[in-house]
Amino acid sequence: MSERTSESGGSAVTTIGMRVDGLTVDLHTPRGTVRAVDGVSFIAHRGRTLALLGESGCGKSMTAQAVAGLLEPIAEVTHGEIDIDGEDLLKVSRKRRRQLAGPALSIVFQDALTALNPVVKVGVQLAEPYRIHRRMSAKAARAEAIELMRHVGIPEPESRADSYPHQFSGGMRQRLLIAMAVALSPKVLIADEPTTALDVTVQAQILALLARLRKEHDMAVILITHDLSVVAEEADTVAVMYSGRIVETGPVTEVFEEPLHPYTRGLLESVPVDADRGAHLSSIPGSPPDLFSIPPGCPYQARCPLVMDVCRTDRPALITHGDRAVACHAAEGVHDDH
Amino acid sequence: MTTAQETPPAPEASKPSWFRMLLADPLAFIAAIVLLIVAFVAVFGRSIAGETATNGDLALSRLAPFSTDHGWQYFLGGDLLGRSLLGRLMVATQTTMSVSIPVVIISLVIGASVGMWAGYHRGWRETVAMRVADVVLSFPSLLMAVVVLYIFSPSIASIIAILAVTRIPIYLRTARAESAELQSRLFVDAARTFGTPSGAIIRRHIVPIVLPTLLTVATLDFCYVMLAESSLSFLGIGVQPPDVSWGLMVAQGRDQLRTQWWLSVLPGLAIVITTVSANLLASWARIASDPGQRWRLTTPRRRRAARPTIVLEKA
Amino acid sequence: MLTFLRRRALTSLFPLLAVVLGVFVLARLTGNPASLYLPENATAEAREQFSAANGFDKPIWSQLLDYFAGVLRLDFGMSLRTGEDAATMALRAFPATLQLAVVTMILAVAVALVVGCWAALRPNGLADRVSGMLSMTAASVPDFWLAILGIWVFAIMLGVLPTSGTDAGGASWVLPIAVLMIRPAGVLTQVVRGAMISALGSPYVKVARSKGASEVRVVTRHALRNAAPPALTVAGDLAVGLINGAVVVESIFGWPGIGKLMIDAILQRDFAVLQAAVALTAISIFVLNIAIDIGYALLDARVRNKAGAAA
Amino acid sequence: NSGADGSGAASGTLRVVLPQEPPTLEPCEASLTATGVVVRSNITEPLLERNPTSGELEPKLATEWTQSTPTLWTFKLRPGVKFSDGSDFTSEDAVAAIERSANNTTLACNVQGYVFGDSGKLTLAAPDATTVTVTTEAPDPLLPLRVSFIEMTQSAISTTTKVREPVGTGPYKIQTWAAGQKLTLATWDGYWGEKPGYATAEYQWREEGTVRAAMVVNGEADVATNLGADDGAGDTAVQYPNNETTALRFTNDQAPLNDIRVRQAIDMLIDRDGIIKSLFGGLGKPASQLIGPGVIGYNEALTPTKYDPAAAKALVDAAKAAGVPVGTQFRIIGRTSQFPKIAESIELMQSAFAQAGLNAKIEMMDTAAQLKYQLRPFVPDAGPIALIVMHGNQAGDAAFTVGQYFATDGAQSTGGSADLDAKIKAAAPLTGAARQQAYADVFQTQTDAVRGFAFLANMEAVLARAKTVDYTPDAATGDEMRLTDMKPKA
Amino acid sequence: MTTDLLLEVKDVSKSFHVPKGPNGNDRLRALDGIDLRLGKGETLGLVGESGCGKSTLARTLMLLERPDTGTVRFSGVDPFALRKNDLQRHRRRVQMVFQDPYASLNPRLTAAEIIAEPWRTHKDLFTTSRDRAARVRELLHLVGLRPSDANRYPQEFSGGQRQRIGIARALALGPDVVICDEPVSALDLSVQAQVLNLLNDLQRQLGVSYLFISHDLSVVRHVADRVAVMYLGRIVETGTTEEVFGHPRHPYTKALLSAAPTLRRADRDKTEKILLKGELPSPLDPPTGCRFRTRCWQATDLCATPPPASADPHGLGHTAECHFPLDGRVTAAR
Ligand SMILES: Nc1ncnc2c1ncn2[C@@H]1O[C@H](COP(=O)(O)OP(=O)(O)OP(=O)(O)O)[C@@H](O)[C@H]1O
Ligand SMILES: Nc1ncnc2c1ncn2[C@@H]1O[C@H](COP(=O)(O)OP(=O)(O)OP(=O)(O)O)[C@@H](O)[C@H]1O
Ligand SMILES: [Mg+2]
Ligand SMILES: [Mg+2]
Ligand code: NI
Repeated sequence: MSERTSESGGSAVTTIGMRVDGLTVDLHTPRGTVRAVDGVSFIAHRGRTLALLGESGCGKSMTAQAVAGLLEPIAEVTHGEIDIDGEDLLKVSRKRRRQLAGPALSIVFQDALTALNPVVKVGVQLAEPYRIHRRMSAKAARAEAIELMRHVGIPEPESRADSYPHQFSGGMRQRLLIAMAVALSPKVLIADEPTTALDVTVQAQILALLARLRKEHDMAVILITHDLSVVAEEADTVAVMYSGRIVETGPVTEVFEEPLHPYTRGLLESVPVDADRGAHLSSIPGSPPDLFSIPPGCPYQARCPLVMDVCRTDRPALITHGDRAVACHAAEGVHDDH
Repeated sequence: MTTAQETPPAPEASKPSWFRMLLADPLAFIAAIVLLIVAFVAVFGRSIAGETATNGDLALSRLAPFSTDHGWQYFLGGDLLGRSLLGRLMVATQTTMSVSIPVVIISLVIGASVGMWAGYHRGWRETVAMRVADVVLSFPSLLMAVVVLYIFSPSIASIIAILAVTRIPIYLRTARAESAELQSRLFVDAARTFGTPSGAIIRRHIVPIVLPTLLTVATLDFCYVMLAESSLSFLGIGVQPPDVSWGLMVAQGRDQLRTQWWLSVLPGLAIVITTVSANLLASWARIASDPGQRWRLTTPRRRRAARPTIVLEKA
Repeated sequence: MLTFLRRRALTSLFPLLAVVLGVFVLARLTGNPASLYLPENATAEAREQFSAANGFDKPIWSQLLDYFAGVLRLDFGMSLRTGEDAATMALRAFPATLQLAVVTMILAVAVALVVGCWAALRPNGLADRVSGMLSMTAASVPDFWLAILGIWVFAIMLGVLPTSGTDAGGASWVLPIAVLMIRPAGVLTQVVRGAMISALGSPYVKVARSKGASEVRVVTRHALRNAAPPALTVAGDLAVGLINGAVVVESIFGWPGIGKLMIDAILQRDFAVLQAAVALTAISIFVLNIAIDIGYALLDARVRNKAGAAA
Repeated sequence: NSGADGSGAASGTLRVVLPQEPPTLEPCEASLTATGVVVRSNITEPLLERNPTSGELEPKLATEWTQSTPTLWTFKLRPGVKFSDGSDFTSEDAVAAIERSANNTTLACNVQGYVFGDSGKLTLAAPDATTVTVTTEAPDPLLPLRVSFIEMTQSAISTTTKVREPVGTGPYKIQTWAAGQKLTLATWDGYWGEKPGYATAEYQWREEGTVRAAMVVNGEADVATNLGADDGAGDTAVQYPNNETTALRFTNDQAPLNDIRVRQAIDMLIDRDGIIKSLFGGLGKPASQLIGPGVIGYNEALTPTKYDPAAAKALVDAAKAAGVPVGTQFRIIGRTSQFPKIAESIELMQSAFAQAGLNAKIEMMDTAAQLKYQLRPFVPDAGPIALIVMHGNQAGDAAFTVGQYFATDGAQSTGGSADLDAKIKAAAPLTGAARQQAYADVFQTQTDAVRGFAFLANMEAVLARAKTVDYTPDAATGDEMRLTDMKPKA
Repeated sequence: MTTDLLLEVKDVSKSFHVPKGPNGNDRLRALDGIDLRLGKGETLGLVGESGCGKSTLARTLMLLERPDTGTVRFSGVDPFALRKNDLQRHRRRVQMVFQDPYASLNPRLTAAEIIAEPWRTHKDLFTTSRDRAARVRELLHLVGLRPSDANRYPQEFSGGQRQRIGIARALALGPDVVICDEPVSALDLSVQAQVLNLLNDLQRQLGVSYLFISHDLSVVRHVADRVAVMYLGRIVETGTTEEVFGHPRHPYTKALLSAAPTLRRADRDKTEKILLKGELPSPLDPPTGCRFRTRCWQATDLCATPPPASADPHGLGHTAECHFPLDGRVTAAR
């Protein structure tokens, strides 16, 4: 891929926000060391949304935390490169890493209630990025924080700045978290399931907010979710993860219209559709493999309707084809047709 | 019909074994050995120690330690009555344990049952139980000790009774807090929907979950009880001779601290070593039984001291 | 907040009364103090006279009524032993213990915070292990023994501190406080360490790190305040426990406090003094509990809002 | 205040550390050790006082006293004596003081019961400013001795409540009393007698003997009393007899203690020399009777029983053969910290008893609980008991011992016999050598025929004394520590 | 539709005592005059935003909460009036599947013990342990688990498998009605389909009725015969699934439908999303009159007065509580 790339349909030229290459995370668990993220690579363009899609436990959050440098001690990044503006986040000094946290890269967590410090006023929490990175006075930072709150649509920000997180509703809390993350106009924003805990009406508000901020700040947004519909509506490109690996990537419209990987296809088919009420849904049998007993070959082999002998022995590589890429032995033929 | 699940069962064999996890923490391993020795001595000490532990020879009064001239029993020296200190320590182990263990068990059982009952039912039962616990906690336990020892004659049973009463609130509070939380859990609600009576719910669902926490508290409390018993001895209302406990030995030997230091230092050391071992083992058990913490015992040592964040330094 | 305090005060009033009542009844179970206060060969009439003079001959409920009637007039009765007003004696002894307890707790908390945080930053690291062992040992040494050892080492062998008493200024505080604080400091260190470890693992700490906050900032601004409540609870219990510890330290160091007054009153069956002293400590425990609740509320706004909730 | 430099004496302050704070300084409570040791002869003074060494009564505020009739005693007061507030000491004051201490039952002073308990009401008069007459209901040869226990106070002093801080005629007056911390006495100019060696005296109190000793060793105090041998007074230690005798008192009517062979055996099983040497660190002498030498009535002929386990075993076996249930359990009751190493001493005895086939159980109690066993009315149905008693005869006359401990109905007696009661009664009115002889006989009879006691030791204690102080403790030091006897060393 | 009425809920209200809110109010009205009916073999879907009272209603039906006012009748009997044996017999008829498959199973019990737990209270159902073991095996098979799973602990199962255990437990007493409180919202898409299929199959086999609670519109649409939409403790719209989804009459229902993301971007691009203003009001002080008026785009002053009783203009059992009910055709017009 080139430094500059053109969007599938349009002609707009976009800048690369972040490039992740071969990211591998090992977990040192009591039962032994396992690979939770296995050679994940993707590129996030500024002003665009990249969706990381996958079922619970497939390693989405682990990837996000590895990128943000927030892994638990149990986890260790063993390979990979995370490149933002020519700097490899995994190689820079601890101090430099801190300097980049905020202006270059920031993250929004799934559970807004626990991600906000329960005992610190939200105004103070929102002011922190300015205090840390711009060394502003408490007063000036507070003013910025209030501006920020207004920016994300919190009514009466002056008085609400002195409230505590529990005094906000779930949607408001999520707005606060997002506000904190975009405070320093980061180049890359990782949003780890920002709406999973929210109601549909609130989810719609938050997603709209994210989209607005993305445009205003020209951020590369990495949206982590397991909701196909959200991906369909919000993302430009999608990377489908399964068992710690990316099994398929591509522009959302194309991937959803014509999924190449049987897993993606399975997922799309299990969505209940209005038409056939009460009908048998087609579902993916079984559940994802335990990290400790990932079979050799393709991790999806046990659930795959197209499983072949080669799937049990050889691990399919992620093969790029134009905008899209897929890791499946059975899809290789499809690729050729494509 | 829907398809049966294909997931292979979790490999049992790869679950970390307790013994391996114990080996992984050398301090806890040593602590376990120490406690085993203490337990052994508590059971068999009296017979091993022999005559010299109970019948002294005034000629050997205040014999200095670390010499085997008078037999191994006198390796740690002799006390004022010329009894072997080592033997006394061994005999005292039994008394010390037969005070502290029953205290811990009694207060655990009473405190835990009341606490779980109060926490499960909430409402006035909870309020009353907590206020009673407050009363016991703000009561001068020494007064209680004097009263009990006045009304009943001073005996190990009375000491156990006093100490147990003063420790009940500790378990009561913990058990209440945990069961108040558990009673709102869904699986308890589920049991309610079958019409299960509250006693059965507490037995089946609350007890098994609260117990591990309570046992950890109990281990830590063990240390407190030994100290409290020695404080009672300091005031002269603890274990009564000819019974002997570590606490009593420390208390009686304090006058000789400057001349025959071993009379109080060695039993004091016994208390410290035992309680530190119990604490070490308890904190190990807490980690080992918590799936979220277990990695500390199973990850290679090199990684354990790592910072909570993974930040790779410039090579 | 105010309704909360009022509520808390009301629910705590019951234990307060129960303690005073309990002490009254229990004390009387320890027998008539006539033989302690009358000469060895006092006659039966003298004994009866003594009992009547002090009201010990009345049924216990009537004694109790008299007592509470007195308490309402702030009259706690006379000391059998010194003939002084019992409340005066208790109030006179109280400040010494209070000062000792306050300084002890402040120092213990300070030590625990520093050591606990330090240990929590690298769980299972060398610092953690060493401080863990030390704090466990500290928590398991008998205090009276430590007191005598301290006198021997620091006063006699090294000659740097006075053996006891209160008149050598700051130096007289060193040993009593060191002895008193060692157990609370040990226990608290462990609590702070545990609470800090869990606070440091929570999502908001991750968020703070993701904002580029330094370790110091993460610990002081974010983790510590969240780790404080459990430490506060335990510190409260330990402070209550200091009353018991004070007995030993006060009698060894000749510190004129309420712990010593109380144990003397118990041993001398000086009921009025005992009751006054217990009432005073119960009130201070009551105040302490409320202070802890206020501390909770200050530390954590969630508690403030829950304030009015049913207990 | 002088700290660790030990220059207390030079500044004219004597620092004394006591085991406990005086609960009150009320003079009529001076027979309480904690009060008397501070008050007596320092703040207030009696009319006359007993020389602890010679046993003779010596003049103090009275210059002479005579028994005008068998029931009338006349005391001549020292002229020119003033109270520390400047007022004169007159016969009216003396009458009021004696009346208050000896006759006043509302106040129930300790002295009243202790010294005057069995001597009926006194009738007092003050014929002139320097004369006091005392009329007794029955002839009382001991009246002057009894009066020596009464501290003189002002006539204006309350007769209904006790005073905490009295005004007396002694060399010192109370300067400050910071309750719980320190009591300071200061000399005053108008004292009638010899000027004391120190301008001020400071009392402090520490419960632990080791701490008291450490304070003297460390230069924080000049004198510390009531130390044990192990308390570490080092070269500041001075040994002194403290007037106390320890013993086991038997309930003579309860099996197995109702058999005199068993009681004799117990007596033989006490290793007095061993206890004194190994436990008391050499402090004390084996005792043969309940009083020490120097007290009127002390029987020189009695000797401490020899430790003889074999003979004791033989006695026990003999008793057993005669059908005595020697295996029945009896209790050894002791009072916690009554004297140093009491628990260890009892333990040693108990183990010796066990080896001889007796079954003893140790019970240590606090003072209040133990007193129920020591004083009448005794705990009913308490079973066989060997109670550890410690008796101090401060008055120096056996009358103060035998009536209480040996008479069948004595306040602290659980034995006795009709014969012994008669002898005790007969001895009371006697004087001089006859008195000595009669009481010596009482002790002999008690030991031979009744044996309600097994005596342990005439106790001694250690006093720590800074090098700068010149003072020799005597038998009375524990009860009455005269500051005037203490002088700075040159 | 409701030929054989099994469950009837009339005007049920429930409020909780809570800490005082900003307005000094300490009664939280979780349910406010709920009316519901459930027929035999029918599935009633209940949708609504978080906190609107869905679980409270479920818990009330399970007798875990006692309503303040109103009546609940199962086959004409008020279960709250039942005592002892009658009550136990009633409990067998109504069972519940819980929202959270992780929290609703005791981690210390094996799957078999969990499924057999109801019989420890209802001892007369299976008297011998052999019978019980056999029935546990049957139930395991019924919900698509293997007999060998019987002795495994909940944490050894995946979320979907756990939910199957929960369902098996609910079936252990042979109920007529199963109340499913968000049975699939904690599950992944691929697993969700498995569980929905299972519930569907069971209904066909056993003829049970479901009260199916969910906040996921597509799921409700898939399983329910009739739908009730709940907002702030009230049912604002009911009707057959086709009616409600096809022609929503309450503005809230419409907003809900429009806010839900769909897979078909093509559809989406045509219809504009209705982005509601503001948040769900606090149930501590709900708006007067129509509860939705604070967020409704067509609210007028009239809406501050209580909304009219549900009207059913087309006689299709499609009711909505609104002053200005939307015409079914409005959707197409927009
Ligand atoms: N502390 C841990 N110990 C053991 N395994 C862990 C730990 N933390 C995460 N894992 C495992 O790592 C894998 C990846 O987890 P991750 O949190 O990235 O999943 P996710 O895709 O974000 O899932 P979700 O959608 O549920 O958030 C999971 O299989 C999880 O079980
Ligand atoms: N025991 C209780 N005490 C106080 N308030 C309660 C209690 N139970 C529920 N509530 C409140 O009642 C309201 C309705 O709660 P309920 O759990 O029924 O909502 P729900 O619709 O099930 O929400 P969700 O979709 O989040 O499960 C909420 O505001 C909740 O806070
Ligand atoms: Mg995640
Ligand atoms: Mg719910
Ligand atoms: Ni099927």
